[in-house]
Amino acid sequence: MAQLKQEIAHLPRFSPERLRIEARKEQRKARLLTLFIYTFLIVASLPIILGYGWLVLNSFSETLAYGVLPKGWTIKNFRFLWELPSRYYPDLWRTTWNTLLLAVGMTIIMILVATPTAYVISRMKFPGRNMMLAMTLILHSFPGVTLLISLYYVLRSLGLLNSIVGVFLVKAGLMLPLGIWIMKGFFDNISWDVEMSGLVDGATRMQTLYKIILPQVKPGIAAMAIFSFINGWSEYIYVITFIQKKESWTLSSYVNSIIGDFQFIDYGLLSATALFYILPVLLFFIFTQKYLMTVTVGGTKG
Amino acid sequence: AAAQEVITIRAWTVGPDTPAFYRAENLITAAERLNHILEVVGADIRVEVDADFWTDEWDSFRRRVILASEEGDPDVVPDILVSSHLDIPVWSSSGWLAPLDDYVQTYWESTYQDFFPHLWESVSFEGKIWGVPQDIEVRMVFYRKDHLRALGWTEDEINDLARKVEEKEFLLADLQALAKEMQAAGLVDYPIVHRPTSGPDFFQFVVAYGGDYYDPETNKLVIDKAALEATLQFFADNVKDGLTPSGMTTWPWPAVHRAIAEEGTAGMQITGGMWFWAEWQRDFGIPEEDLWENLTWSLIPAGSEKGRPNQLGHPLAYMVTSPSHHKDLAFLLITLASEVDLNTRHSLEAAKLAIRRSQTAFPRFLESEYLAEAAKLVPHQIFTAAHPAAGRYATVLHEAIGGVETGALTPTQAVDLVIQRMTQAAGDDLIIR
Amino acid sequence: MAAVVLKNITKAFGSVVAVDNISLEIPDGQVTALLGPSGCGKTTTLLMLAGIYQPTRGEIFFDEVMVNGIPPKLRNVGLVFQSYALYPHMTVFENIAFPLKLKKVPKDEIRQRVQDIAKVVQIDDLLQRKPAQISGGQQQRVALCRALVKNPDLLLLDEPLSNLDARLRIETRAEIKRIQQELGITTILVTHDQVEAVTMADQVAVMRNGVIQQYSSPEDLLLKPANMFVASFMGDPPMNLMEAELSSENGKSVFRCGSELKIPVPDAIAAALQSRRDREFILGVRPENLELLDEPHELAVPGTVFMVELLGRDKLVDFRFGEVALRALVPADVAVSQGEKKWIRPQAHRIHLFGKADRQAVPLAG
Amino acid sequence: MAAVVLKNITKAFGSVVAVDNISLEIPDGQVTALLGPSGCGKTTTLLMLAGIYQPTRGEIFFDEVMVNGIPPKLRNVGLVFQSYALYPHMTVFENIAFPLKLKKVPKDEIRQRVQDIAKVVQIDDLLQRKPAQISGGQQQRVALCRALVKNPDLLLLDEPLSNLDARLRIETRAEIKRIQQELGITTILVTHDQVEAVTMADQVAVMRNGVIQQYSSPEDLLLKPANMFVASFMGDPPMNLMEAELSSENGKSVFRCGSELKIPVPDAIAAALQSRRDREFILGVRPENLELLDEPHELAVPGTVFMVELLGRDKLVDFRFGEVALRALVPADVAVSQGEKKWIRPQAHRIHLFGKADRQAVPLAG
Amino acid sequence: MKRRGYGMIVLLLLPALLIILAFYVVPAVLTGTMSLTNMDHRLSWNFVGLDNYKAMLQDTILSRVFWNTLLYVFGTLLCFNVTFGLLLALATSYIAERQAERTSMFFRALWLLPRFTPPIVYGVIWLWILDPTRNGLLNGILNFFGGRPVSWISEYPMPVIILTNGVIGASFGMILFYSAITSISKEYTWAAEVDGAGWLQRIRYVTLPLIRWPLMFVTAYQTLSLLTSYEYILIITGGGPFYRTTVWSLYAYNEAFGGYYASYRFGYATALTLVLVLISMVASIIYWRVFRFREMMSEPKIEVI
Ligand SMILES: Nc1ncnc2c1ncn2[C@@H]1O[C@H](COP(=O)(O)OP(=O)(O)OP(=O)(O)O)[C@@H](O)[C@H]1O
Ligand SMILES: Nc1ncnc2c1ncn2[C@@H]1O[C@H](COP(=O)(O)OP(=O)(O)OP(=O)(O)O)[C@@H](O)[C@H]1O
Ligand SMILES: [Mg+2]
Ligand SMILES: [Mg+2]
Repeated sequence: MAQLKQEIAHLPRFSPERLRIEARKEQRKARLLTLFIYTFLIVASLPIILGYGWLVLNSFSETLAYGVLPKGWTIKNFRFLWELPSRYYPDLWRTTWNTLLLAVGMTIIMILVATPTAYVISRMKFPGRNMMLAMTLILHSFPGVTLLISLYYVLRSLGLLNSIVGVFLVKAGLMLPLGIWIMKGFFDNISWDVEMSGLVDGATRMQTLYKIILPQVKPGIAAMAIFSFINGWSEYIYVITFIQKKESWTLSSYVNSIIGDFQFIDYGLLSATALFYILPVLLFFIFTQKYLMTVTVGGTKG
Repeated sequence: AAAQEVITIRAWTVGPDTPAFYRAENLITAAERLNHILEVVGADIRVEVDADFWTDEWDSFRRRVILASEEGDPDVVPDILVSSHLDIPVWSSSGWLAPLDDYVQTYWESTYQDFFPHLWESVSFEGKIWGVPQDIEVRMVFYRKDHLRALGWTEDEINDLARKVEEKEFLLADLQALAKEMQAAGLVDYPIVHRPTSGPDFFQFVVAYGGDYYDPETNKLVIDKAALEATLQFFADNVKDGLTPSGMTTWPWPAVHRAIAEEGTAGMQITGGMWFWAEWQRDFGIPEEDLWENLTWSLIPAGSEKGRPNQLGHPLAYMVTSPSHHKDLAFLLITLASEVDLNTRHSLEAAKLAIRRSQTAFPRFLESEYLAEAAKLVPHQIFTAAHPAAGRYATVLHEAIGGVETGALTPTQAVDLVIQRMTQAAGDDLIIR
Repeated sequence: MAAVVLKNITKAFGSVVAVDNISLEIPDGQVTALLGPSGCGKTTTLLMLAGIYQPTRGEIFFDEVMVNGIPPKLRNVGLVFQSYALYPHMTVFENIAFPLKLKKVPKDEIRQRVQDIAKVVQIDDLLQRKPAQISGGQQQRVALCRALVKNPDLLLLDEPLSNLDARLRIETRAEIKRIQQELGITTILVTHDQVEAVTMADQVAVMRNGVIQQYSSPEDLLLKPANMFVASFMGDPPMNLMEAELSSENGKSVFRCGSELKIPVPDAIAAALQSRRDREFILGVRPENLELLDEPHELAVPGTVFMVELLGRDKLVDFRFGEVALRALVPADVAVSQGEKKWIRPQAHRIHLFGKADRQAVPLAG
Repeated sequence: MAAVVLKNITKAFGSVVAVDNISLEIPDGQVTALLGPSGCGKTTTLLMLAGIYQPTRGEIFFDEVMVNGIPPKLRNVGLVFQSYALYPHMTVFENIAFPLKLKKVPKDEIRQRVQDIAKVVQIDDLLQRKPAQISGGQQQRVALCRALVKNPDLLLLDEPLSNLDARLRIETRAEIKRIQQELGITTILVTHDQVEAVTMADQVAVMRNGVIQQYSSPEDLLLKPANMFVASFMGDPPMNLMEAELSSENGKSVFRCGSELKIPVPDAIAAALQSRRDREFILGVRPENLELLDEPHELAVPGTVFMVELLGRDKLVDFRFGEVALRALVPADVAVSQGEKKWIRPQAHRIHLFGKADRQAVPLAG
Repeated sequence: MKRRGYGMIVLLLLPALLIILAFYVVPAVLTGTMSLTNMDHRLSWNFVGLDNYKAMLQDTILSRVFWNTLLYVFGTLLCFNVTFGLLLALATSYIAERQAERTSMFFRALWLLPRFTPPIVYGVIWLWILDPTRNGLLNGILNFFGGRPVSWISEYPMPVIILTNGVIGASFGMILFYSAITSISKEYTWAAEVDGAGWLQRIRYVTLPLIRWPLMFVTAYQTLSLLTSYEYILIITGGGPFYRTTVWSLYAYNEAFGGYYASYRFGYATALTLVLVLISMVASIIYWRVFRFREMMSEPKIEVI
């Protein structure tokens, strides 16, 4: 103790002068850091800002001079909202409806499948529990898109070709690993005491799941819903592969068709369609993003 | 009117170039005409066409056809398909198409005898006709006239270029020399550009260097090592001399079009297609006068004494699927859609050649100076091989060109690559010489 | 109400033995406390009684019925967690009503019963709030209501007071005690706080490392600790404990504690030890059982005051004898100050001795 | 070391005023406690001193230097959180070494200093463990080491003992006190536990709703509470408080408390109240200041024992007079049982009176 | 009792098991079988034994593709999906901490935008930015300053696909890291400040170690995602120039469907796919072990079912 006292005796002591100088230095450092961070964010985001800015400008202008500068304001690029680009396009609203069906269907399947699975993995005791989680990671290593042909055969034998249902089932299957990880993270964070309370209060395990656990993982379900909705909304390759009827098209096929074999360069129409396509998810996101920012992958903290 | 039975004929057609939409539209018009006749004769059936016009990519169109055909569901498989004649060997040998000889025979006198005879070759496979030629085009070289003028060429000299090419007075080496002049004069960024994507066009250079890619006798693909290497050397040299950008195979299509047609930052497009004329007007909004003012074209020049100048045609054809319940009607519609006036409006809109003799005398066709001019190249037409692996061959050749252009491969190595890949793909159906 | 019996209960989690072969008989209608330091297996025992954990070995009986394997919902126990474990998404009303809802009690009756029980603990004006909107003390009462509303046969309380501040703790202690007495529910109270155990329970089981150390009335825990652990665990401030060697000096028996302290042995104790062979013990005496005298006394030890600490209404007086410390607790108004010389006399019948090897209490007459 | 002065400090979070215009002078080298119920603004005050929160209004001085706006890293304070906030991914050694590492102290010196300080609190054999692998008490000492190792000018302790069990609490209390005294560091201790405040601090500031109620020595808090809140908050068991009307009966002054209790007024108090106009007060007397007599006495009130509760070494004896309860605390060995009749006598100089309206202490002579 | 309990587990797992069976197990078996055939556009099952695997050994392009894949996967992962995602999360949480919650949200939404955008549109945006003529953004800017247009895609093919994929990939890490960072107990932050840590030191010594689970998860999960992704490469470079950006999955895709005249070598393509599955599975097992993901599983406390 005495030694300790001696040791600390020669350390620099509290001095107003030093304090003031250092405080000023710290303040300058803090201001620089803030400046640096904003600069970083803005510079790093430039491609996105410019790219999407171009998209917006394009959609409201007649042409772009030098491909960059918009000339002549117009809303004619949005004419697809009230007329078909040609008679070979399916109805826009029907296509939109199909897209919605796909995205919502996939979201629902994800919730119905990933939630109970994650619950079991997170909170039930049974042999092979670790295996299950390991397996979800391994499942993710299946390159879904290159299994295209096999999936085609599977859907064919299930009689699900040419239906949105088939597509969203496949999509949900491929997103399952992510859904399980996200939901597991949320289930992990629920207090065991609360679930035990439910049991003691006379609930079965199933009842605790419905009445006590699920209401508490709503943010998780919301987060997962956002992920799957967005994923389903922008799906292209499965739609175009498993759905041959144009009536069952979704917006992605619509946009692809407008862009064509990269030979079509009506950027105005393209941008307008793309905007129309992005807007719903963007709105959806803005209203739900607070849930997205609560996603954890679980595990005990620390 | 009495109770009518309405028969729906479904057709899948493909652009993907948007001006080609009459491939679908003509069927619809044909149905209207047919219905008119049916009404006049008091028949109690009517025909309705449910037509699809694909503007997404070729590969997704083909995938769609293949998967639908494999599924074989008559509710999904269309009655009529429009696709490349190259698909005929593949699809017919899979049993997805109906042979059309009898039908063609039926309407021979009224219609089909009028078709240019050589077109039937392109739609035949193993002795049967599987398709009705729908259009045909010319693939040639486009030159910027303004640059030629800037190099001091007179109008006469410019107008004489096509002839010089045809008569082998202007070879690929001269084309390279011309490119270097443009380059030196600072007129262009890159004097020579070509299509970025794979396509049959590149076989033209093999022919230009005196080689061959297909042996119709044995129905086998041919790899002519010397001509192939010369072709690859040509592309390699262009890049080495800075005439072609080394990443040409990664350019987006619109950039190529703009460079040659709109801005003139390129001097020559050596894998041009005559239908570009339509796209440039319709999609890029360039007035036709400007095109006339700035562009001229020729055959692909010969590369060597042995070689020959040429242009390639890649016919598209109407096909009837084998599961179709209404093959007769489908074919009737195809026949009606191939009427001179209908096919001509397609030719005009999409800038394609005539497929019928009488078309060339058809007033509206004659009105088009462009079509008339382009049609002059027809005698030098070559076709893509009618072999199931021909598509693969085109892809491999394009790869090899990409390889030499980026410097990843020497022309010799590239030839080896082509041989290796084609041996894998075609097996015994390959002659290497 | 139910009498509960645990027979040779062991609970192991993998290689960790949380509860080690314990047997207990818990009488009907009384409060029994499980007392012990953190990690000693109290909660584990409780959760076995609730049916959440299955014992690894042994049997649990409710009123002579073996309940091993019977799921919690059939056991009719009420459980209050240390964390309260209120359902965060339900209002206070819904929380309390939950067990009744599961039993399909009619709505009107639920409302009536919830309101009645809420009135008892004075939270009837909070029923529409969510748990996050009420204070810790109120949450505690909600948890209690939820456990009581279904008329459980057995009430289990897991450290029910540890989250409350001193004042609330005292009030709630009385409250629980009152309700328990009124309803006469068999109650098991888990705590690490000896004051809580002693004031609330009719009998206390002291646990350590999964083993029961002593099971007796609160008084006996203080007055007759069965072993050194219980002796040291009970009492605040803690008992003075030191190694002591019985020897004799000038014909008198003394305990030699370290090099500087010699405590005279009262005759009764000397007599009781006569029959024992071992001479080395642990001697324990509680600070409140040390009297401070101003004058010498036959059974007293002289010492100089090392430090004085005021503990509310008492004073803790610290003496040092070499490495051995003796602390005495005296009323705050006793005048004593640092450096002063005092005579310290342990109350004879409050001296505890433990075997040096086995640390078990040495029986002393009386 | 530093003397700390808070001048009219206010801290508001949005519309919530957590700390409301407080002023304090904290002397150099001493221990000052901030005591108050949950949510009264203690932690907020502490965090302002550490520099983590900026005061909304007012100024903080360290040794006459205004430190508002100076970031925590320059203030050289040591802070021990209630939850300890040990970095879970670092070993004990790394936790303690962290502040030194940030100061770029050479490695050898770091090792030396960490070992020295760890030895002081006896955790030198735990240095390689992770926080999750040591007990709460040990974690607490690690947190203390981390705060002390950089030789802070000011040591801030936020409820440092609340997570410990009774026994550990007592030991750690002594430990902290000893270290503080030896190093002479100005220390501010935040607690809601009055025993902790009273035993450890040289002076105590009692807070409530962000306002300081009384700032004085621990003795004065108990003996001279400034208002009713302090009186009721301090002391365990809590002070008996009841409305009392000064009136006279048979020529003697009495306090009428409710309908059934009349407490005779000692003369000194009667004299002190003479000058006041108001007759209604709150009367307070601590349970330990009520004597139980077996016989009548002039200043005693007769009553029947309603309930007896054993609190360790004391007994709490509960009397009821209608709606008014009186609790007396007597040593455990005093014989008293339910239903017995006793005379209760408040110690005259331990009676507290508060104005009925303002709840401020009424000055009584002495 | 026990049996009834497992019944519930089976019931809850059933949907997932069915989906896994239908969309993973069966296709995997089919793919395995298909890889033993020379299936082409005719979709007929002609068994040719291990020919496809032998062909793979002779495929001279494949080694190039393999190295491309490694470069692409780890380049994108390390530069963007983890590192850049982390930087974004740190930067936006720094801003949010300083009462600019809305600005922070704006940037986060901005970075999620590419993820919401249909791939083709996203591709078109980049094709515009990188256009080799003056009509592109970059070349337009270069031109403004008098530079010659650069053919970005062919000159820097690998950086281009890493960048374009990374801009999308970063948002996944950003979301997970951001929520992990904001859920770190404030007391650790305060303790570090009092201990004398600046922002960077706090990140280095406190934040990063505390978000190690998300860091490891994103690393593992995104490795696998990248191994199997090719969509954006297909759109932006098509795998060129001359295979310089062809990754394994794109190669398999091209063998099956790609090109002006698709190859339709389904037998060979599925054999390639299967090898990719094996590679990814090995990767996922390695990650599972090395990152000790097992420790993310805490033992369930309730023993009744
Ligand atoms: N689910 C579990 N898995 C493994 N070990 C456990 C588990 N639950 C408890 N333990 C261990 O068993 C022992 C007893 O735990 P228990 O929770 O019963 O203690 P406790 O007496 O309630 O302690 P506290 O006062 O800290 O709540 C401890 O060592 C604990 O680490
Ligand atoms: N960041 C904050 N935002 C809003 N209100 C706050 C914040 N921090 C504290 N408060 C409020 O300020 C008041 C004082 O809080 P503080 O944490 O200082 O209390 P405390 O005395 O430390 O209480 P405890 O004993 O519960 O720790 C409380 O009402 C609290 O709800
Ligand atoms: Mg416990
Ligand atoms: Mg606090």
